[in-house]
Amino acid sequence: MYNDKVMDHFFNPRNVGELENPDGVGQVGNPVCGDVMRITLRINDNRIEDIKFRTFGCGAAIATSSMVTEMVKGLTLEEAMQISNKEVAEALGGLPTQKLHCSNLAAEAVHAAIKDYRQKKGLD
Amino acid sequence: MYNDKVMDHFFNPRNVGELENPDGVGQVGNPVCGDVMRITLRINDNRIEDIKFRTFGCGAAIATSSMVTEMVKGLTLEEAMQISNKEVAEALGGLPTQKLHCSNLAAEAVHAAIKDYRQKKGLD
Amino acid sequence: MSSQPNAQKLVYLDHSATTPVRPEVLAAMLPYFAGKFGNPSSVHAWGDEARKAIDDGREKVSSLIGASPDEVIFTSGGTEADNLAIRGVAHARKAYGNHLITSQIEHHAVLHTFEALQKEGFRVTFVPCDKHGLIDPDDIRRAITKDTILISIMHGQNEVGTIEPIGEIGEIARSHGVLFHSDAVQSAGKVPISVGDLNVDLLTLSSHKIYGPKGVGGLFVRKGLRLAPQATGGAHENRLRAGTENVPGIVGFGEACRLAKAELPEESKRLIELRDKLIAGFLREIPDVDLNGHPILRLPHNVNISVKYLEGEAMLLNLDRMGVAASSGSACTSGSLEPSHVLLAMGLSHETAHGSLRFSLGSSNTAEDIDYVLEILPPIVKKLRSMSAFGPGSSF
Amino acid sequence: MSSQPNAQKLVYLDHSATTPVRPEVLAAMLPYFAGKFGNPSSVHAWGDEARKAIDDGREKVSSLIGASPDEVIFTSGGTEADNLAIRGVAHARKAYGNHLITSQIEHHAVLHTFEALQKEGFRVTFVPCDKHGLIDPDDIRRAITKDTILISIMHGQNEVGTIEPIGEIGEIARSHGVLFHSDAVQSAGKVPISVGDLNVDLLTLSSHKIYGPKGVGGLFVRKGLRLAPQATGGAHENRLRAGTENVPGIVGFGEACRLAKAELPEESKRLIELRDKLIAGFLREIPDVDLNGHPILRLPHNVNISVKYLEGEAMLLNLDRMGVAASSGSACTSGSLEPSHVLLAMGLSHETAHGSLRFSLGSSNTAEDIDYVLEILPPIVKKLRSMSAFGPGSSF
Ligand SMILES: Cc1ncc(COP(=O)(O)O)c(C=O)c1O
Ligand SMILES: Cc1ncc(COP(=O)(O)O)c(C=O)c1O
Repeated sequence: MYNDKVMDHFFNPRNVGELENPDGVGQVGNPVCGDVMRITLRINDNRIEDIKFRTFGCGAAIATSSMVTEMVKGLTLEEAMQISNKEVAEALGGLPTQKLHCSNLAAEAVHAAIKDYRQKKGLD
Repeated sequence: MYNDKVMDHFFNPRNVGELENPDGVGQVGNPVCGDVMRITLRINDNRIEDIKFRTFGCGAAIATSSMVTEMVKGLTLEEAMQISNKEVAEALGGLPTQKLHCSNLAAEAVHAAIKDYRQKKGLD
Repeated sequence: MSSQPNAQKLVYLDHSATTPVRPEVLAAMLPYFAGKFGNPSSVHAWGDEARKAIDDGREKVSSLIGASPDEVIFTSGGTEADNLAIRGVAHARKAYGNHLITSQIEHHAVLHTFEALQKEGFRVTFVPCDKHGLIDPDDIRRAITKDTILISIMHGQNEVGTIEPIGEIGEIARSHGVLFHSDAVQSAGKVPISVGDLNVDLLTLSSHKIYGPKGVGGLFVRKGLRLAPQATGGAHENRLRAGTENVPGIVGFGEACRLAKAELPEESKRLIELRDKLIAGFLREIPDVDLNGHPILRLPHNVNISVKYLEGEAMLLNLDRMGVAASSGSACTSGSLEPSHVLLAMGLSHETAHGSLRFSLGSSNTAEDIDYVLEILPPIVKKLRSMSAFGPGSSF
Repeated sequence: MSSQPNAQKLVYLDHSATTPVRPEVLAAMLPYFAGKFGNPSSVHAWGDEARKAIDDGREKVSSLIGASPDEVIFTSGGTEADNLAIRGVAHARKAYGNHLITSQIEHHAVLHTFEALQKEGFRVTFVPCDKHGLIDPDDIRRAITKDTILISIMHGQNEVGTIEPIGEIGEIARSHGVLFHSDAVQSAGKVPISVGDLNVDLLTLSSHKIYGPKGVGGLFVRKGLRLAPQATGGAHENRLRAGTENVPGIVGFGEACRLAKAELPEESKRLIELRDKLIAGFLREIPDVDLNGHPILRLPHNVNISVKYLEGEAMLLNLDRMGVAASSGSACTSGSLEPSHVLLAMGLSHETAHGSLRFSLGSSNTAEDIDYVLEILPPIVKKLRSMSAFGPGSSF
């Protein structure tokens, strides 16, 4: 069902966990659909210095979460806001059609965490 | 489909043909349904002395024709009139259900030949 | 095959009824019964393996008819595919019209399905055929009304072998914006078929007629066409046909299609030679015999004759005793009262229709088989005619 | 089975999805692919042989459920049998009433068929179940009106294994003069079934769930009961189901039934032991796990658990990598959005339903298989929970 890259990120997920005292926290998804992702960020100098995720969900949900953490680490907040769910799926070499909707929310979780950071800082 | 006795009468039919100058002729059936039987009789002293059949039809039609000629040969006309299609089928050890209707008319052909004889003689 | 005491030879000439599974096909199927037995819907290695197998089968089946794999739906056979195509279109598009067109000489799977739709309130035109079993595209054109939503005309006639002008009818259907289904159960693998050239929207296939296993068939459904599913349940076959997929069956069907495609040009030439030898022999050796079906536009494997003054089953039983398998259009072989609706539509009398025999050739048949049949049928006919109530002189 | 690099062992625990064909069954089928390949409708030796084979299959299938052979109709599988039973009764008897009763926890083949009938204008009552998946016969009794023409309640629930009180419901149906159908796809061959004792009028069976081939199923239709056929065509299967019979499939199904019947008492005892060992092990080894389904009224081969804070597919993928095949009630495995309608009907939250796993046991499983699963699942759960957004403390 999944390609090797997805399987690699699923079985060896990068940046799993939760940062202590994070600068931003984003949670998206809906337990009804079976996919919830929580991203915690450490921001330094307008860049994502560190990022961790925790995900309740299927293989695609976990793999996209892992993938997005690799993609945005080191980016400026503006750059990270440009990354879309679609690009995450592409970076993984594609996902099965039925997984493109509810299981592919990782970029949104990052965006939510950045918004949370900006809100807390009064930047929004 | 057919039992051995039916097959025997079909492959080795008794009394096939047509009597010359018969005392009675009976033809029943309908070419539309695929079964037509013609019986010719020689009557002597109110008894069936000889009988022959010709049949256009399926295995059951030919086997019942052959069977009935054996059953009625030597019988009085009254006795022969008592023989039913059902008894012919029973004498053959049974026929497949779908063959019990149109293909099982041999007794009727005998009755028709007897009636023909009686009519010609002015007995009816 | 149970032994036939009087047979010097066993000659199977009923390939239009069914065919043996080819050794290559059985070999392809075997791993999927016990080793690779997974359910294609399952999320594990057994399931993946089964899913790949049916994807591969779909690829091979679609390739036989020039379709793309996602245009093929697997069913349990030709009958189910015919039902799904016809009921599926009628039910999905009844808002657009309630008129349907088919012919008088379709297989019962098509004919009885249209009759069932008549009872539901659809209006159905059954176009006739000529004495060779050929349908006139102009009859179809004239039958089309603004309410017409479906035309269904078979590709190759199963009893008399006539090949219908499907390409022409397809153009007419297309130009009138009417969906077009064709039952190609008897033609597929025997004559080249391209769903593109034929302008068909739906096409029926059956595995067991082309040396694949029984219990599996296929329906070509042109991309974008929506059907009302007839069996509901799980989300199998693009939600068009619920039920756990017959994985070994689909694998076998695929392999049968692949082989049929590869061998078609040579095999059809070979069958045509045998066919014509058999037809010429019958006409030469047996008096009062007619060929049924079209003399030229004819399936390579079909021979159908009427043997006057005789009924079909009686001949079949005699042939069977001599080891020869054939079939007949007589009512007696089907348990109904009327003989073949196809022969009657072609204008044959009931008596003559009752006396029809079909010999359908296949891969195992040789010239010796033909010689054997030509040797044994004439005396059978002679013997049965000697006991028939009819004859050249009769009121028949 | 494709190799699983990390697996020390291959353990198939998805027998409710499908089973391998038993060697004895395959052996019984093999002669019917290429040697004895005739069409049962044909009038010749090949046809006779095939006819005898399906008669023999019918005898064996009917014997498993205490029916007489002429009460069994062969279909392409459980789904088609469910459709034929339910649509067949609804369409044949709509003059007598338009109310139908079923449950909320039926298989999709039943549930979606009732939903299709709703769209046709029938009124359908979907009775609920309790937290163990058990249906209350009193709910059925109360749902019956003078317009009720059919009740359909499954025998053994396919996801959670609960065995429903079919005998009691059958009595209620009988006493109200309402026809009663039961889907026994998961129960047949696993627990004794007698159509006489159960008072059912229609009962669905599927071959591939009991070590028979895919592509064949059966419907018990009580003598004298008339159904509207759903596929029209040739006069096969007592005119109830058109299409050339899947002869090897029917032979295999028959043999599978014969073996299931002979081995049932011992095999079900063995499975119950393994089942209870697996359930006890899960509850002991993994925190925050619940058993789904009835603790006692339970199919011998079914284990279903909810693993809190986790989603099913993620666990399945990990199990698969370790060579273990199971299934899940999570929506993610089915491509829909909602998790199992059965678990939701039992009152589970969406999150908990997403985290359900089904292990269905079968003939190949041993105590060592159970030990292996009990060894590998706890660390998988631990690992996945360590990355889950939820946990004992979460707002979950
Ligand atoms: C033209 C045609 N259509 C449909 C069918 C039915 O196919 P199946 O036997 O696979 O149901 C047949 C064969 O009986 C056929 O010859
Ligand atoms: C309870 C139940 N009914 C019906 C079916 C459908 O049977 P089949 O797969 O033979 O179509 C299944 C299996 O998927 C089942 O478990």
